[in-house]
Amino acid sequence: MQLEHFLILSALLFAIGFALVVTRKNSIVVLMGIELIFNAANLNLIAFNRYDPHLFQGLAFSLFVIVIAACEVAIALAIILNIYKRFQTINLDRINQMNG
Amino acid sequence: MDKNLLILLPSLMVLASSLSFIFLRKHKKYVIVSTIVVGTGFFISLFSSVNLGSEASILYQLDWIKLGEGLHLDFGILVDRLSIFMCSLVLFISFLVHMFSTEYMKDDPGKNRFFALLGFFTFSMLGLLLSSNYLFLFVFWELVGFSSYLLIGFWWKKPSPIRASKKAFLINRIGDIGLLIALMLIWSNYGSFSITELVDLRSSNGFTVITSIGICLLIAAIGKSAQFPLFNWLPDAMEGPTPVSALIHAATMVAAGVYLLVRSEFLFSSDALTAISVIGCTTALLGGISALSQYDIKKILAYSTISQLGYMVMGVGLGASCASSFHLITHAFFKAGLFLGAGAVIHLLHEAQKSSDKHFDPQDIRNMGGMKSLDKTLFISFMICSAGLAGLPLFSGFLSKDAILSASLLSAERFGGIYSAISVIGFLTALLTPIYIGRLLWYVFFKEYSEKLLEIKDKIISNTPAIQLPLVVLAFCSLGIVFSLNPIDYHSSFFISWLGFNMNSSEEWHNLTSVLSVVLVLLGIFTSYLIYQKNLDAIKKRLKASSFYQISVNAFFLDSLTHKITVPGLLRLSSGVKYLDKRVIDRAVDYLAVSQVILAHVIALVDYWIVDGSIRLLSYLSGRIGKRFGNMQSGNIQKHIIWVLFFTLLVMLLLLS
Amino acid sequence: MASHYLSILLFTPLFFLLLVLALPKSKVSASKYLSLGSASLQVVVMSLILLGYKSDVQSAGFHLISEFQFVERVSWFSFDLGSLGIFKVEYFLGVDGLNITMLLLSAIVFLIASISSFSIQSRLKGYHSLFLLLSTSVTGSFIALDFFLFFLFFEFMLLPMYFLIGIWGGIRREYASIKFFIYTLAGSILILIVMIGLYSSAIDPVATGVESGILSDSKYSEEHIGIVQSKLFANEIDAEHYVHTFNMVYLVDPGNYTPNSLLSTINKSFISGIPVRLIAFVILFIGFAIKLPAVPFHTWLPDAHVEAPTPISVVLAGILLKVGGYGLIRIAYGIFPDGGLHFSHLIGFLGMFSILWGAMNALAMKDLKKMIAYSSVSHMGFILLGLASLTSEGINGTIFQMFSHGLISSGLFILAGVIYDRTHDRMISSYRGLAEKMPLYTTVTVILFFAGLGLPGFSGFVGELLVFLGAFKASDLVPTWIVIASTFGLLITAAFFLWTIQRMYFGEFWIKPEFDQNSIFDLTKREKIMLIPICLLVVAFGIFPSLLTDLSYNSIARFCEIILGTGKLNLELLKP
Amino acid sequence: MSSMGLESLIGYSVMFICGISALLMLITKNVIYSAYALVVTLLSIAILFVFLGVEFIAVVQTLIYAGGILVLIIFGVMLTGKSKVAGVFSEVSNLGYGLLFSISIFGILVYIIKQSNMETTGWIMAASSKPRTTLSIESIGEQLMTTYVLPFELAGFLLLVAMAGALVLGGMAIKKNIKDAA
Amino acid sequence: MEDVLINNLSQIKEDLIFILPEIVLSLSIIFIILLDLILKRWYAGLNKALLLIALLTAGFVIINSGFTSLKNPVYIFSHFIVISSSVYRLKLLLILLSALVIPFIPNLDKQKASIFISLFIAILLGTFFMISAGSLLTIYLGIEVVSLCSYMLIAFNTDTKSFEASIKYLLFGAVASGVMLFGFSWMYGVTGSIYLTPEFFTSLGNGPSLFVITSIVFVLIGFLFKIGAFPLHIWIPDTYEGADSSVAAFLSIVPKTAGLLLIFNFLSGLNNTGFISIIRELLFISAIITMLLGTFAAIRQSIFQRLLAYSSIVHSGFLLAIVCAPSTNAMSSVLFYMVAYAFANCCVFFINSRMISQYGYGLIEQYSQPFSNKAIYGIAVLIAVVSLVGIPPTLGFTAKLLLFSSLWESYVSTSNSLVLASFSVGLLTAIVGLFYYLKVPYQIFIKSGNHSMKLSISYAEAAILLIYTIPLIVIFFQPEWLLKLIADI
Repeated sequence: MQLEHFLILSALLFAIGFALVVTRKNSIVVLMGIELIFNAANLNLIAFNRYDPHLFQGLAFSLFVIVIAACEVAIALAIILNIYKRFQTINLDRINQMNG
Repeated sequence: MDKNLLILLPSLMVLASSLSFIFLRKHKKYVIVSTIVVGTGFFISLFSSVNLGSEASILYQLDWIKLGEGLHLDFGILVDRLSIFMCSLVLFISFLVHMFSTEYMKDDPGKNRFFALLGFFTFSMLGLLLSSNYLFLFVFWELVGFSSYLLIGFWWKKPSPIRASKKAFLINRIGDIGLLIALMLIWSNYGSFSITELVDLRSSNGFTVITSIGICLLIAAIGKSAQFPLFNWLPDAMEGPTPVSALIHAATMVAAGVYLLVRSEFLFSSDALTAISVIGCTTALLGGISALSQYDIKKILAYSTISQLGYMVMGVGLGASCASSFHLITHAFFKAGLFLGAGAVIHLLHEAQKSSDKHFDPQDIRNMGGMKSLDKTLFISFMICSAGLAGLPLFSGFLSKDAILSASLLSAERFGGIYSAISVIGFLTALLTPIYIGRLLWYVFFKEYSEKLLEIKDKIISNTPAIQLPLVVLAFCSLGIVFSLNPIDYHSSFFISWLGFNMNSSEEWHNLTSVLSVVLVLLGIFTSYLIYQKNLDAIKKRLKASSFYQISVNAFFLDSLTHKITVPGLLRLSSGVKYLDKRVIDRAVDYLAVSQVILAHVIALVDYWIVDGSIRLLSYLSGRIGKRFGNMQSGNIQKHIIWVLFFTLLVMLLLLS
Repeated sequence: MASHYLSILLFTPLFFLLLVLALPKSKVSASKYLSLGSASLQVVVMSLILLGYKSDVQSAGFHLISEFQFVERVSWFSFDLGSLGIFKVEYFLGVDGLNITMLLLSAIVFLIASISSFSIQSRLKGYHSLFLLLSTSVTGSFIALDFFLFFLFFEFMLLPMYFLIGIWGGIRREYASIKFFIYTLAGSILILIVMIGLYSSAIDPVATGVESGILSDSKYSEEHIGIVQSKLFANEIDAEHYVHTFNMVYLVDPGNYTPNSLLSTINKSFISGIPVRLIAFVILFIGFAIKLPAVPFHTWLPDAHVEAPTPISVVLAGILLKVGGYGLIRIAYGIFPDGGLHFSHLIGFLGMFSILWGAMNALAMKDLKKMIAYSSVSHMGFILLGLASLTSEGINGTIFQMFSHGLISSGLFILAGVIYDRTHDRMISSYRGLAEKMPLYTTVTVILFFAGLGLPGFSGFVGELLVFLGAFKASDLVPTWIVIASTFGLLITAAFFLWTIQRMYFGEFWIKPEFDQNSIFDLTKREKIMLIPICLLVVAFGIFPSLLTDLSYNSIARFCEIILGTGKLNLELLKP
Repeated sequence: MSSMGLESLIGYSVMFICGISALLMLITKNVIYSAYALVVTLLSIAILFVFLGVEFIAVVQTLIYAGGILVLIIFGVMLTGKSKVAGVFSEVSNLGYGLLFSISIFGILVYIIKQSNMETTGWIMAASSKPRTTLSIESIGEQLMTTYVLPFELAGFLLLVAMAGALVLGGMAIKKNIKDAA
Repeated sequence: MEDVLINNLSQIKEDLIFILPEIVLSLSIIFIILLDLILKRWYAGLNKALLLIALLTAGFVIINSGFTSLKNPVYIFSHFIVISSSVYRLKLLLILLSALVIPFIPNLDKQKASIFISLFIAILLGTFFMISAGSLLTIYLGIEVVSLCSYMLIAFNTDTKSFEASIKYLLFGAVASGVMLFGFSWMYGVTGSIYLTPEFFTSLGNGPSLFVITSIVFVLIGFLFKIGAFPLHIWIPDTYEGADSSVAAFLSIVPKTAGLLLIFNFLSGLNNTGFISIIRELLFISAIITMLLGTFAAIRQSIFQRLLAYSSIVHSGFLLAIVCAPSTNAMSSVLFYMVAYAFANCCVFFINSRMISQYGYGLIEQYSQPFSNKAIYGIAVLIAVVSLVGIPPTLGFTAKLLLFSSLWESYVSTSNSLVLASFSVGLLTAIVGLFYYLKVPYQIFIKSGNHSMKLSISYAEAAILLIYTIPLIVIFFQPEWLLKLIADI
């Protein structure tokens, strides 16, 4: 398993994550896309970590990334819930009071 | 104390009296004071001229503006015989006009303003004459124009005087610009404005400079002295009160241009002189022809003034500035006399109209006739002045015109070419002069009463001494004997020798001229007589009976000729020129003014739409751009991310390539 | 040396401003008297300054600090920029022949404007506070000799003006005020660019000498400066020891520029082939030309004038525009003589163009005030023309023209205000034959109109004459045809003034039927108090111009000498 | 090396599954399907982590992501998907530009990765030659509490604040809900 | 083994003293949350007091620590944090800037209030880590702390717009930080290290160029997001509009300053690599477009807070240009500018918050209504706005002068045409900026509406306005005071 293949897979996940973020109207799916992007980065970190003499920098980094992703999702969902209460939708196109 | 200081006195007195009217607005009767002041001024001036040496001297060389070491603009007074004589002349005529006006304007509500302005004008004119340098000459030159503007527009409630005054000022302004450019040329080439210094300096510069200075000075004179092609303000300026016309538009202001040319004689190159004489003779001819067909008494005189001024300018161009100044002086007297006479006529009719409650145009000669019996003094003095104008021997006009014409013949002999043509035109004009003045006289004095006049004839009362005295004095001054002991030979004129001019001695030309001009004048008078008599059979006989016309009876065979060729031709030519003047030159000026206003509007539009518009376009565009960016800011977060992606891609593609 | 007249002059309005602000609500109407008091006090101080002012060659100023008069020079603030050296701002005031007349003019104009301000009825406190602020900033920009200080005052004119037009103005005041603001801000930003370039390029030789140990104390002497400059030229002074300065007097001397800076004459720096110094000149020129205003940067002026209340029009035309002219002389030309010489054709052309363009526009205007505003544009063209000539006559004419235009245009705008106060209509076509009902008004109008068209005997003539003489003389700098073309401006100017007189003042009395016929009455006492002194001054300076020129001709002669000298030298050096 | 071969075979198939399930997320419009596809992706990434020798992270990934986050997400879908169809299915927009840019960014990234050939660069080359050490859970713990104590504390602190905030925010939503119901 | 551990732990104990301010802030957060749990009711103004106390304590700790006179940088917590005297001063400055926002922190209900100020402090804490970061991980954590807390902070507004703003901000921010993270991971791949040591940058410089540049670009996307520069500026208007005035003011000042410092540090790290010039160029282009975009979009805004958002975009662009321009005093002029900007901006935001609290929303034209104390508000707005435009005699002018000077200097030394371009665009935007900045003074002074409304002003509020405006004028006349403070950083 070459490093390159991990990198390419991560690039794929990155691109798909982007595509999801951009094309999906449902904010939860957008959130999933963002998670894909984070995972892409994580995959990179771990893939490079394999060569790290201490085997730790990438690992630690990815650990924190996972933690922060969790925080992010929690906050996002809290906000989305509020939005849903107010707008009765989580379609991003409809959440558009401010314009200009 | 230098007794030359006396010279300053009149001008200061005049200025003071003029300004004092600001405070005397309520006290209208004090206007007589200003007459007295001007009269005293005249005597002072005359007195100081008596002791004057022949050398020019400069008084009061003062720094007006200091611009650095050795760089200053001065104020100074030049005293020589010419200037002092001119001063006396101006004061004299001004005095007479003042006197005349006390009566003529006695009922006008703006009487003090009138006298204040007259005084101010006289002051400016004196300043112009006494200035030792071109700068102050220019200053007073403009002030003269300014006071003339105010005087023409004296009756400001009527639209036509105001329009005329504006026209006069603007056209004068063109001449002023010429003078200003001349000033700049002089300053940049010589670094001095002083007339006396320039005499020494002038040779230090090239021919072109001199010529351009000359041309610019000519332009100045064209504007001020109503020369071709800028002469049509002068007839319009007759909208002003008649005394003003007499003072300004006959004797003094219009002569300022000639004075400028005479003063600057040393600055003219031969090319400039040719230009001057061409302009002069053209003006003389056109003015003369135009005068033929006018009906407004003042306009006839105005055109005649233009014609005579043309003579003077021509004289300068022919190198006979002496003759020109001579003509200037004689013309001043007889033309002032004529104008005041015309004023007297108008005044008579006007007063009569007032008392009889009939109204017609008191300036139209067709409404007159038979006036000779109404006011004898007026008639006689008017006749004398007319004779002066026509150039009858024994009258002043003969002497001066003779001088100019003989100079033209001399030049024609010397240089030939264009000068011959100039000479011919000069003589032709001499022929025209008696024709139009004869016509005027006939209409005003000899013709039977016009219907309109008949209605108010009884109301006409003879003029008061305040009006008659100036007329008589001026008529006296139009006699040749006043200027020359030998009233048919200008060489013996004490005036010329006193002024120190060096008259070209050309005896044979002089004789020829004298003969020719006498012939021409007589021919002219006769023609005039024939024309106007034949036209109106009813009064022909009465005219024939008059002794004055008997001398031309034997020229009767010319009658048919005149009728068939000369008269229609002349009339057609006259109306042609009039048409040309009205339709082309005058219109051209009008069109120029109109087109300037149109151009101004176009420019204003350009200013609004293009200069300012580009700024507004910019602000509009920036608003639009803002809108476009705002649309990008649609609030749609995913579109934004696409944008981010797009730009990231762009950067990366850039990096890849 | 110890006199603080200039500071007093500068801070008088500020002091009165405090008084205005302290007025209780019930006494607000007293603020106009405070404005008047401030202006009168300024006139008094100004007369004291004139009494002590020396106009001999030894006090010509311009490029020597020692020759300035009433100098006040205190270090304001400075900071160390490490390897770049120190940057120093001074509170530096002084008077020489180039600004004394402008100072006098500003005192007169503000006095007149403060009397005119009596007609303001609403929001008095605000109005007078802003008015006093304006007074300070105008005065300040004339006497500041430190570029930073100058710029401070120069910029600070904008805000009071903006509000004075915007709040107390006419119907389209909002548009006019913002336009005024944007234009002039654009101008001052351009000036700011050059200011930044200048201070980073030039040094204070004395302070640098002290800083780098070449001089022992800050005693000023020509010789010492020469030493420092030669060391600077030889690059023997470390950059850390540079004391960068905004001092305009030092900026004049090319020896004070650090050899490697962009604006140095010996460091051949170019932007797309054009020497940076010339570019800087152009930027500076445009900056001031907007203020002046010269065509094509003038379109803010008619709008601003038309909408501004009368006293503000008076200040605007009377003195604010002159700041632009003064800036051109002292700063644009003074600091970049090379640019002035290099572009003299263009500037002369612009001057001519302004003269004709402004006059033509004035001819087409239907609004009296707009016509006067465009006549201002036309008259300001003379300033450029005179300046381009770089002759003693031309510059004297420029300064005289500024002064005389200040008086005349103040008067003209008051005249426009008089009729506007009566009927609230400024259209020329709304009136005819005003002379009948308003003889004195007409008289004053005729006097000022003729003064405006440059009739001898009035001050307008002297300025124009000198400008023409100078411009024509300098045929190597200003082509002759430009001058001759400019003379036709006189004709057009005469045309629109006379035409206006004909249409508005003469003829049978008639006004638009919708006006109250009784509203037309002759000048009130207050209007007379403003107008008659203006007329008298205009005539006095027209007859005795040396009253004014004597104050400044030595400085101007010095100015021309230096500008021509260094300008030619610099141009040689700048050649690629 | 057969075990290596087998290992890589499994590894590549996991990669393949990972990619396919990620693509599936893109293809399906059903939010629930997407969520499940995401689970598969995340789990396969966890497996890849095992292959890369960091079992600890694999466990964390499984627990936090596949367990925690996904439960949260599905919970969110359920809570907000009341309106039956509309909530469960996600609408699609910007498909053209989105896909175009995503594909091109993928292409570019792949190109760059291919171009730069990371395995031959600097430290990776050096590290490849050295024998690999394994990392015990113990040492991970120790490192986290010593070397990485600052980030660790910071992350913990962040968790605290985030949770408190999320709690209040979520509480606001629920309160509002109650108010609406009342 | 044990020894190493003990050694490590004692090292940590020693290092703790260096992050005393951070500890103070964290403890104060915990204290506030606890206080919330203990107290039965929350007193109005308590949150302001608490925040002030927290900030004062932190500031006090910094001043008393004596570390402001540290000679050399100190690497603590195994190089995760770099501490130097300038970092301390910066922290002090950030505390000062945050304190400016205190007067208009809204009075919320009990629970919300405590979290609100906790988040506030947390953001400040995050910026501390951002500016003292010694590794990629610290940067990442710092940025995330700031971001996550900002997302929540924005949601703490009564307005319904706030959640919309919050979710947009969150999604956008998450993508940006994901991209940045991706960039970090690649950087780690190139260098094998997450510590920002000189070796890190050297090996970055020696890595495969495309790979490295892509990673840098990705990282910069995260940074640019933080300061709100093109093309990552788009969240700003919506966010500011939806957020409470205090939050918007805070976000426009503190995280932005930290972000700029981060970019500056990052660029100075990259300075010796071969990529610096291309990165600079990219940033310059970004800066130029940011300025233009912000300016032109600001012109047509009708909501004051949104307008201020665009204005902050313009300022970001301008500051970005300075940060990129190589000049000796770039950073000090940026900080000077930030101080000027903070005072003016807070003043404007404060007045707007007063307006919103009275009127519900903050349309610009609302200011034309006649309200009592209009003159006081008007003059305060005017001074602030004049300072924002950069017209003397206000601090904004001096700040702008310094910025333009350093741009000029940079142009003189590099002759880079992009510097010149950003110089001119900066000038242009300064002029056009008038169009929108003057809108409010224009409405207040020149327009006159007809709906009278009450907008009272207490002495305290007047005093606050004085606090905001007086320095703007006084420091203009004595800039040395502020310059001395900043020049050492």
